[in-house]
Amino acid sequence: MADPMRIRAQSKDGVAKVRVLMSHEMESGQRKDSSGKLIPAWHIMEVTAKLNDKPVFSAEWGPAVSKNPFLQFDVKGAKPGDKLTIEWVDNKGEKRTDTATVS
Amino acid sequence: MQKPIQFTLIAGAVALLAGCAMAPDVAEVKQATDAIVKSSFHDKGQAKVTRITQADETNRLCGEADAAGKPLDEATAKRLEAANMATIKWPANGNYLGDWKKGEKVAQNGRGMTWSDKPDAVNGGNCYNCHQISKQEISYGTIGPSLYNYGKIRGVSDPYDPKSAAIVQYTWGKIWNPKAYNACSNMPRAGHNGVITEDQVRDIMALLLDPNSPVNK
Amino acid sequence: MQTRREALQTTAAVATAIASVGLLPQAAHAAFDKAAFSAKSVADAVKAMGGSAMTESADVKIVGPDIAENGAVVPMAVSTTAAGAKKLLLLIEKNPSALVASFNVTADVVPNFATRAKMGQSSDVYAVAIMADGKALFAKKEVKVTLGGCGG
Amino acid sequence: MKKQLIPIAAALACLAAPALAQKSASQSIDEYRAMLQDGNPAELFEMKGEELWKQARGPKKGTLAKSCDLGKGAGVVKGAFVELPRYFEDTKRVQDLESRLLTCMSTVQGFDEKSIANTPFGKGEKANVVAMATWIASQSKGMQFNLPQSHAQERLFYAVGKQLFFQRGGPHDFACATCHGEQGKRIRLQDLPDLRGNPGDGVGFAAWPAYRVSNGQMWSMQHRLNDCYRQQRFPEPNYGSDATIALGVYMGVNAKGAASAVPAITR
Repeated sequence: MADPMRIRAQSKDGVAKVRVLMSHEMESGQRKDSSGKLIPAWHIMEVTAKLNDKPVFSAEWGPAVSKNPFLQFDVKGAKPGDKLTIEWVDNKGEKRTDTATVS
Repeated sequence: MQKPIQFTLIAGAVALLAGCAMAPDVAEVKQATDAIVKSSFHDKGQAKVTRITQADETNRLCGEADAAGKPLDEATAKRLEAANMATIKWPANGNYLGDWKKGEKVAQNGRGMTWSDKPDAVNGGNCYNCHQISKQEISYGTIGPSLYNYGKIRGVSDPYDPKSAAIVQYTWGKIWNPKAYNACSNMPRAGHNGVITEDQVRDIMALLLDPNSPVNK
Repeated sequence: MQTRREALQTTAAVATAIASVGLLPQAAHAAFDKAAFSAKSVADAVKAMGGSAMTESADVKIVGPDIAENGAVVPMAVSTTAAGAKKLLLLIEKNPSALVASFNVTADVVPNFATRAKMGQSSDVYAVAIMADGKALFAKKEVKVTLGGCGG
Repeated sequence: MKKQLIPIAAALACLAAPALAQKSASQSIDEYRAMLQDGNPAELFEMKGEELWKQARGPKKGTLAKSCDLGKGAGVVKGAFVELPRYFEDTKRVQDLESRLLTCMSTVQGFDEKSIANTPFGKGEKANVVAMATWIASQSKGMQFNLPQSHAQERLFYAVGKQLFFQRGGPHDFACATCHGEQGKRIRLQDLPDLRGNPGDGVGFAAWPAYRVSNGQMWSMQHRLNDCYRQQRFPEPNYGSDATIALGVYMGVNAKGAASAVPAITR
C-alpha cells in the first residue's frame, strides 16, 4: 500500500491554505531500464479534496508532475476543526485517502 | 561486523590512554587507521579494495603530510618528483599535438573508473571539473588554475617551433604525471595511472596549445 | 505540430499499453483526459481540454523560477483573476507531452494552484485559463534548466 | 524522448553546459533553492520514520521508542542527532546514528543486522533505517553540533577520521581533502564545503540526511559518503563501517557550533 500523505491545512480569514505531499514514484514513461526496455508510465491521474465530505477541489495530472508530488491550493470557507480529506488515484488503479484537521 | 576490530582498539588504545584527555599518539592512530581501512571497504564493480590498501609512496607520504598539516621536507619532495618524472612516457615519434576538438570532449568528460562505470567505457579527463579552459564553457571548477589562453599567455604561436619545445614538453609531462613537478599536487596522474590514453593526452595538448583552439582565442 | 491522425494513434497506443497490462482502472477516471495529456503541443492540449484560440492575458499568471538547478523538480504556480474560469492548466512547451496538470476551478477554491513539474530542457511554461465560453487565456514565462556540476 | 534527460541528469552532469551568465545564474539558483524549501518531500520520510520508531516491530516485537538509547537515554530523541557519533558502553563502539539504529533493531527487535547492512539503499529495512534517521535528526533541527570527545575511543576516532579524510588513493589519487580541503572552491558550478573546519550552519555534515531532488531519494549521511567515495574512485564502504563513522566524528567535531538544517533538500 502506498505511504500516507502529509497534509497541512491552515485557516486564515476564512480561507484554508492546503499543502499536501504525496508519496509516489510518478514514473514518466520516458525512461529506460538497464536492459534498454521502456519503463511504463506510472503516475497519479486524479486528486480530489473534500471539506467535511463536500467535494471542493479536483485536478488531473499527467506523468510530468514530479516524484513525491507537492500540491498547494486554497479552500474558501474552511474553519479550524473542519475535516479536509484528500484522495489520489493512479493509472494502476491504486488509491490513497488521508484526512487532516484544519488548524 | 566491526566489533572485533574496535575491541582490539580498545584493548590497545584505552589501556594506554585510560582516563586521560590527551590526543592519541601517532603510532596508535596509524595502527587503528590501517585496521579500519582493511575492515571497512569491499570490492564493487571495477573499484577494488586494493585501490586504497596499496597506495604508492607518493600518495602515502603526501596524505600523511596533509593530515599532519605540514608539507613534505624538501629532500623527500625532490626524491618523489624525480621518481614520478621517471614514469613519464614521452610520445615515441615526438608527436605532441592531436585534435583540439577531440581534446575539448576529453576535457568535458568526467566519467570513468568509478564502481558504477563500465570497465570498457572511454574515460574522461575530468579537466573542467577543476579548471576553466575554453571561455565558452561557464560550468567549470576552481580547484585548479584557469587554463584559458594557456598557449597564448606562454607565447606559443607555433607549437612546432623549437622555441616552444620547453613549454610543450612541460605541458605533456604535467598532464601525464603532475607529481613530477609538484610531489603533492592535487591533480590526477592521468597518463601515468592509465586514466587516459596517449592519444587523449595529445588531444588535450592541442586544446591547450593549438593557436586555433578556442582556448587561445 | 502533429497531425490529427498521429494524435489518435498516440492516444490509442497509450490506451493499449495501459489496457494490455491490465491497468486501466474502470470508471474511476472519467475525468482524466487521455487525449489532452498525450497531445504534444501546447495548442493541441488546450484544444483537447475544450479551449479555442489562445489569447495572452494579464488576468492569468504563471510563477516559476528563472533557472531551475534540476529539471526533475521545478516549482510552479498558476492563477487567474478572470471571472468565469473553468479550468487552469499548467503546460511545458518542450516536454514530450505539453500538459502537466489541469486544475478544476470551483466556487469553493481560490483559482491559484501550485505544484512541481519535471522539465526535460529549458522551455517556455504556460498557465492557461479555460473560460466557460471556451476562450483560452494564457500567460507564459521561460524557465532555464541547468544540470549543475559533478559534485553534489 | 526529451524527458530521458532527467533520469540521467546526474550521469550527464559532466557533459552538460548550461549557456547562462554566471552571476545571474547563481542568484537565480538561490531563488530556486528557496522556492523548494516549502514542501520538502523529506517530510514524508520523517512521518514514516516516526511511525517506525514508535511501532512494536521485528521478530521480538520490540519498540525502539521505549528501549533504544541513542546516547541521551532510552527512547530520547531530541538532541541526540547533534551529539552523534559517540561512544556507547553497551557495544563498546563509537557509533553514528545509522549504525546505532542497526544495533537497536538487532537487540530490541531481533532483526538481522548484517542482512539490513547488505540491503541496497532505498529498499526494505535499509530504507526504514534511513526514514528513522531522518525523523530522529529532524527532532534536533536548529540545534548546534556538539559531539562528545571525552572518551578515548571518541578521540581516537577523530584522529582516524582525519587520516581517512586526507588519505589519497585510487586511479585519480583523490582524497576527501582534494575537493573539501580548501575554502571557496567548486567542482563545475557546485560549491564545495571546506570540511576541515565548521563550514557554516546547515552545510556539509549539518545537511544530511537530505532529500535529493535529482533522483527523488532520501539520502542518509552514509549514502552521501558512499557516493563521495564512488566519485573518488574508491571501493564501497560497508554499511555502518568504522571508516564512515570515523569520518563522521571528524566532520561532526569540526562542525561544532553549526546549526543542523536536517532534513535538508539538495540538488
